[in-house]
Amino acid sequence: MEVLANVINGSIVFAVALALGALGGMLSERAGVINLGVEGFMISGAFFGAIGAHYAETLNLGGLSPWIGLMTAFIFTGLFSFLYVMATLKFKADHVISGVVINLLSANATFFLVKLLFDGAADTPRISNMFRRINIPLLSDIPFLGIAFFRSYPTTYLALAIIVIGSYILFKTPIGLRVRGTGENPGSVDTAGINVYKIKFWSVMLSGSLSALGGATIVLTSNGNFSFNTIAGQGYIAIAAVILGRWKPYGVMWGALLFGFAQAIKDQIQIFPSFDAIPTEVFYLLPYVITLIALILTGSKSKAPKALGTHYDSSVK
Amino acid sequence: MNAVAKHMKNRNILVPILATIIALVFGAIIMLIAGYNPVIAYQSLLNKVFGSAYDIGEVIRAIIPLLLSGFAVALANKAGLLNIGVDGQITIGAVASLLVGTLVDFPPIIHGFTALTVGVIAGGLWGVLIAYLKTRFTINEVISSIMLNYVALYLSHMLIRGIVPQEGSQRSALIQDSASISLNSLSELLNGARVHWGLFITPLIIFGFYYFFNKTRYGYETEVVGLNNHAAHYAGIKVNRIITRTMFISGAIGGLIGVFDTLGVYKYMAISTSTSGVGFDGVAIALLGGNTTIGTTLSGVLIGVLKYGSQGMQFGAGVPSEIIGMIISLIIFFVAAPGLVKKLLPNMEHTKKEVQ
Amino acid sequence: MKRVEKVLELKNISKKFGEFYANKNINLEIGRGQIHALLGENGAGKSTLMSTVFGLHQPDGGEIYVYERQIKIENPNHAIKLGIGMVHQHFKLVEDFTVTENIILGMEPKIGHRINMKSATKEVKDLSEKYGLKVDPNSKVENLAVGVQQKVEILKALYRGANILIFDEPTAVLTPDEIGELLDIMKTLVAEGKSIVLITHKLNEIMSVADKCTVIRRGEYIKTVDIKDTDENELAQLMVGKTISKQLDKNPFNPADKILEINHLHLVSKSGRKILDDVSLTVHGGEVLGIAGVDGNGQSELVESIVNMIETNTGEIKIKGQSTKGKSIRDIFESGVSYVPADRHKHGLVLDKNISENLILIEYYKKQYNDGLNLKKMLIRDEGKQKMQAFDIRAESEATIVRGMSGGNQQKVILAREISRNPELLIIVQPTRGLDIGAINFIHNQIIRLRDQGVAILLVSFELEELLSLSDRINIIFDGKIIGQVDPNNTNDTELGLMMAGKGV
Amino acid sequence: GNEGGTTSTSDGEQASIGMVTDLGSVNDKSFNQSAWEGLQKLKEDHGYDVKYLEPQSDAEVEPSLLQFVNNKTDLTWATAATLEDAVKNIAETNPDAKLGIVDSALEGVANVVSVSFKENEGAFLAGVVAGTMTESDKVGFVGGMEIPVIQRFHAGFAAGVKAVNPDAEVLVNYVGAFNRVDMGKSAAATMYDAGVDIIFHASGGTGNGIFNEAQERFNAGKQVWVIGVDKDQSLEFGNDITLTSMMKYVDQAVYDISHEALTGQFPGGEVVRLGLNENGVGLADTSDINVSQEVLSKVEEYKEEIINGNIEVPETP
Ligand SMILES: Nc1ncnc2c1ncn2[C@@H]1O[C@H](COP(=O)(O)OP(=O)(O)OP(=O)(O)O)[C@@H](O)[C@H]1O
Ligand SMILES: Nc1ncnc2c1ncn2[C@@H]1O[C@H](COP(=O)(O)OP(=O)(O)OP(=O)(O)O)[C@@H](O)[C@H]1O
Ligand SMILES: [Mg+2]
Ligand SMILES: [Mg+2]
Repeated sequence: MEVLANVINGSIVFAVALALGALGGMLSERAGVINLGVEGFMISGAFFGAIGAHYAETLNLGGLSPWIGLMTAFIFTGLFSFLYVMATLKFKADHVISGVVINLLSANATFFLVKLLFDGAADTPRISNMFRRINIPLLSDIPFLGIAFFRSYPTTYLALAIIVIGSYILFKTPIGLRVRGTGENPGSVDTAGINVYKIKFWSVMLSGSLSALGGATIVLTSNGNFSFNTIAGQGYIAIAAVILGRWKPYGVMWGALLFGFAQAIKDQIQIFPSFDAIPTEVFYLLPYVITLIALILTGSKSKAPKALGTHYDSSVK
Repeated sequence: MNAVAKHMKNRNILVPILATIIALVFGAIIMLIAGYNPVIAYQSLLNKVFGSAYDIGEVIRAIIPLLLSGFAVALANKAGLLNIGVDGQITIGAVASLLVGTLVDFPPIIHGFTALTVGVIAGGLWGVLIAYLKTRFTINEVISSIMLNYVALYLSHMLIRGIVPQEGSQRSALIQDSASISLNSLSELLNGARVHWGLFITPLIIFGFYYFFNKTRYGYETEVVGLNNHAAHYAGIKVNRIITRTMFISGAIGGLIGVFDTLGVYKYMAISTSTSGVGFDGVAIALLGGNTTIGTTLSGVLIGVLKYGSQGMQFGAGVPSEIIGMIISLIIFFVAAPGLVKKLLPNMEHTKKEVQ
Repeated sequence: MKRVEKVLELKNISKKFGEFYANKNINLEIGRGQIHALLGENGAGKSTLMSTVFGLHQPDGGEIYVYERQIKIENPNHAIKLGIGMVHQHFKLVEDFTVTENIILGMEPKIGHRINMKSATKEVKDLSEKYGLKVDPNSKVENLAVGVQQKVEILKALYRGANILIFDEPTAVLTPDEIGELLDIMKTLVAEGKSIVLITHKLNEIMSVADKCTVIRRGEYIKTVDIKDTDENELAQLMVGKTISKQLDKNPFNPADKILEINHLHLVSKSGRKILDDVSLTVHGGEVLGIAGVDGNGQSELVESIVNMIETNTGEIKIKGQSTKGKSIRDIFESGVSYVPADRHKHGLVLDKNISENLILIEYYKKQYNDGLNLKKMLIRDEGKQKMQAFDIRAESEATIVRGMSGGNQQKVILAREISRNPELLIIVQPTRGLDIGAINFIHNQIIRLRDQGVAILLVSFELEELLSLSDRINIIFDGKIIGQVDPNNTNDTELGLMMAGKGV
Repeated sequence: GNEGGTTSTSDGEQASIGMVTDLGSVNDKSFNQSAWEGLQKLKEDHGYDVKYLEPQSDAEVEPSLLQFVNNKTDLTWATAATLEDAVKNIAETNPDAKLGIVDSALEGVANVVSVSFKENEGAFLAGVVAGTMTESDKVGFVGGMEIPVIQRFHAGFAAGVKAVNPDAEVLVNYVGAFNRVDMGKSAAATMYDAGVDIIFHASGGTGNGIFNEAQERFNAGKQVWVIGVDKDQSLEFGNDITLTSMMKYVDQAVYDISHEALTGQFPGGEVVRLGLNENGVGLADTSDINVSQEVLSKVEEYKEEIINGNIEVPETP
């Protein structure tokens, strides 16, 4: 029982980064812009999160540092988001290509910068003030649930907040209606007197920064610094979560949790000696196979925004 | 009409060329800022590429997988599929040919050929798996590809450690000499550069791609499916069958890459923590080449040269290879957004009217 | 201040696409409370002109006056603020949204941060009742018939307080009742003091509601006439620049043997709704069987099941006595069936391929077009040339990409392909939707020619005139049922209209 | 070839040493870095000209080695077992070049010296410490990948634990990656939650996650320990959580052998096996900070036993 609680707790740790990354992907796709660049945005977020927190520490900001890192990631990833906006909106480049570019560029640029800033180092200096699990008073003492849900990192609760608020904005407010409309049929949004370009612009800008929070989370809660392997495919898993979650914030959350669970469970199973017989690779396969199965079970129902990947031009009917 | 055709040609050739030049300049600027000497850097890059017979041979070895990967992706693109699962298909092709190459006893040539064929088919079937998930369960191929890449990787570890392990080493046993597809005599001429059958097979694949789409009915129906699958269905074309067929060929080409690595380059398969990433290079190359025969070929060669040369840059000028990575991504960026190139070079106005 | 009479005035408006003038020095004057028709062939420049007025693109020359004040209309938002509303030819609705969501988009009533759906829904309800535009505010647009969707478009404009309403080919997709309904709505609107620009190809509509009519041809202004002192023939001549005979002379009706036979066809949707309900019909050689019905009553499912594009639950389809069970689409085509689908862009064409490539879409795999592996490019190109000739397809060359062509010419490409396959059964849906009279006549004559040659023709259309002039028999489909059959020679719009609405019989 | 004159390659005057890393950076805080530090010390002490290359893919290894060989570099090191075959090929096609390889038992190639470490012996001592000091009788081993080198660590450690504490349980988790810090952290969390109080790792960068998890628990007032690997990791992660580290003196080995080679007696064709006896492996000098004297003296006893062959340490678990 306690074991299961721990597994859930672990699942959440993995899931949060994915969820944030996925929320970013979801947002831009809701506005009609395919986002294969999530990986790149997460890399950027991890990098800026790391150096942000590091320099904050050198300024003796102590416990504030990880928060600064989070902000740095959010803000400076705007550089890459802006590039993505330029490519996909202004220059009407193919969204998929642009995503590939973002992934390539942010990876190479950040690794290069690490070498540059920290004379040839392969990773950024480790930060001593990382986020710590906080035990929510009272709640964390509830037998099972306490361990499972209420002893987690600030970023967990941040992600949860973003999901709740995000879902509210997307489905209850005018701006949400307009964003969804843009992804479904920009023509109708335009002729309703709304600036489609503006909506896409800000959705994509924010999208990158949200995904960046995911990358930063990995650095600030688990890794403690950034190296060329900090983000190794999580961005693509996040995209899977978007599809699993059918472009809905809560759905995305469940998708991320599923994958996180598959990750956490593999550590748990492995330490039972009784499983020695099973080749370790089986455990490595688990998360991906489980995700595939989940997709098989839900896939057929998932519905992408209709105008996803198209370029809007008011003069073309 | 003729003028139009010409104009199109100019445009298609010009943009990538300009993009490359601009990107290289950007790279130089970055190097200057970072305190490296771009002249020496690019010098040593070229040196590395054309410096010796060995290097020329090795560049070819480096370019082959990139070309094949590019065409594997381009082929799928033509049918409206984004195959970013080439990495997985490479892995499966490699491990399949490895098993045949180590376990069975055949005379030379025949052994190599059998192992090659098996690897190619295995890669193809791995591609079909993606097609099946798409046609049967409507699972987006991008996602299934990514998942299957990991599955392929760990599956290969399992097979290597379980069936053809090498005692005390982090790799499989060596394949038998009879299974080797190296071109030994040529390799000697090139001071040991690892050239293999791919030298002849790759051009065949490229020509095949050209022929398939420019001449055959099968290419035609594949394009129709890619452009408008509703119309294809209305026209009585079995869309799912085309998708499956295309993914088989695409995966088979991916498998071929793995086969060349195993039987032609390494002679064994290592237990590595991640897949090669050549599949993702392929996506970039295909997109850069606009899924055309010439375009994909040129961009494959270009990226191969840059990647291989980056080692020389590190050695000669101490420039980290990430610079090359940045340059490559910039090239793709400029090609994908020709309007930007136009902005950067206003005088080139007429060459780039389109953006659509 | 004095009451303005000219609500909208265009002076010498020009619009270029590249080097090509879509509009050239066009003048237009819309008076308050008037319905002003805008008439012209496909590609004449009507939509372009009105898109300019609506701020979708900027004119390259000329001035726009709204309420006698010159104004540069920056974008749709600006146009809306000026009280201009547009009902677009291709609806601009978010199918995934409810009616209300579509209507309030951009002008959402709020409480705090959130949309006030309650009051929104109420507003929409009131509005729809006020103008007699019956729609359920809460139903999703994707589940609505085209006619209803159009009402949503109109409400969208009215909700934004539009006083100048532009309708771009509003009747192209409507049934007779719906058309009648719409025209009445327009009348109430002008009675309300609103002004309307009506783009249409249909002369009778213009005659029945318009006060004035402006004709443009190949982007140029021709003339503005008062409806009370003109007639259909004059308008037609003004539009095409030459007199055209609307007469179809066809052989006396002598049906040959059964080609198509359908018995008790049933189709039920996943949601359990009856889409086809015990449909039975037959088509003989040398006859045109017209299927009359409001869009969305099962027509498309009916034809798609004939060619096995979709599977029906029960029932039997026979072509030349052969059951089509288990046959592939290709088998069916090979058994002598041609099919002109309703949606050109979705089914009929591969827009990014050129004319000759689209002409072999169905038969590319045959010996005739390939040697087993290679396509016979030369032959294909030559055939393309010939068919462009034979079917009067207007384009630069057979290598022209279809996307840029006008709907009319796109339609001719499909017809050329389907007719030249020498079918014994021709299934043809909405053959002239959105086309001008020239194109319509051409296509109608083609259909008659085939009939006279003994081809069996199943014609599905929403245009009564078309059905009446072409059909030898007309079956009316309603709610998935064939609810009756009439003889075109002794029936009339009203009777048909009633039956199509499920009434009468 | 000529490298534009930037590299003062040894045209006679001063001897030159090259080094090719395995995938990953020369600053990986692991054996690549150790080896490089060895070379840099040589530079300081004897003014040798030293240089390294970081291949970006397996295929680039041979060209990189050859780059040095063609540059008449006097000795070229390859720093990982995975480079074995490449070294072999290059050595055979260039008989008069001198090469060395770390972590490999490549035999009988006249112009290659290979250095292999008896990790199992060092790990045994780590096991002795863990087995004696565990209070829960549960210790953990986290491995990067299930490959021979790592299995030697595993086997030695387990044997050591059993030797001093037969009823102690050794939980094992092979994470499947050498640079997924987040996975390391999750693996550690799972083990600590399962009651483990000491974890020994041989997982490269993945291990950082174990330290991070331990640190977090320490900050939360729960004492858990990590035993570092390869280098003295207490220097990086502090003494709150680092019990000791199992040293692998790659730098020293590279230093000594290189110097020998360049001063005449190149042990070509040999496999230099470095165990406890040769001081190639052992526990960090800083061990006494957290490990009591009696435990350390027990360690010394076992060390003697192993050196004089009374104890045969297994190489596979
Ligand atoms: N976005 C565009 N780019 C280039 N050419 C265009 C564009 N839109 C319209 N055209 C051209 O301008 C001309 C006028 O088009 P428009 O849509 O105004 O015709 P129309 O009168 O509305 O025809 P229809 O009756 O078929 O709707 C056509 O020849 C068309 O090819
Ligand atoms: N982007 C464009 N480029 C060139 N021509 C265009 C473009 N958009 C529309 N047109 C042309 O403008 C004219 C009017 O367009 P429209 O969409 O009204 O087609 P249509 O002829 O009315 O057929 P339908 O209304 O049935 O689609 C047509 O000739 C169409 O081909
Ligand atoms: Mg129009
Ligand atoms: Mg039209």
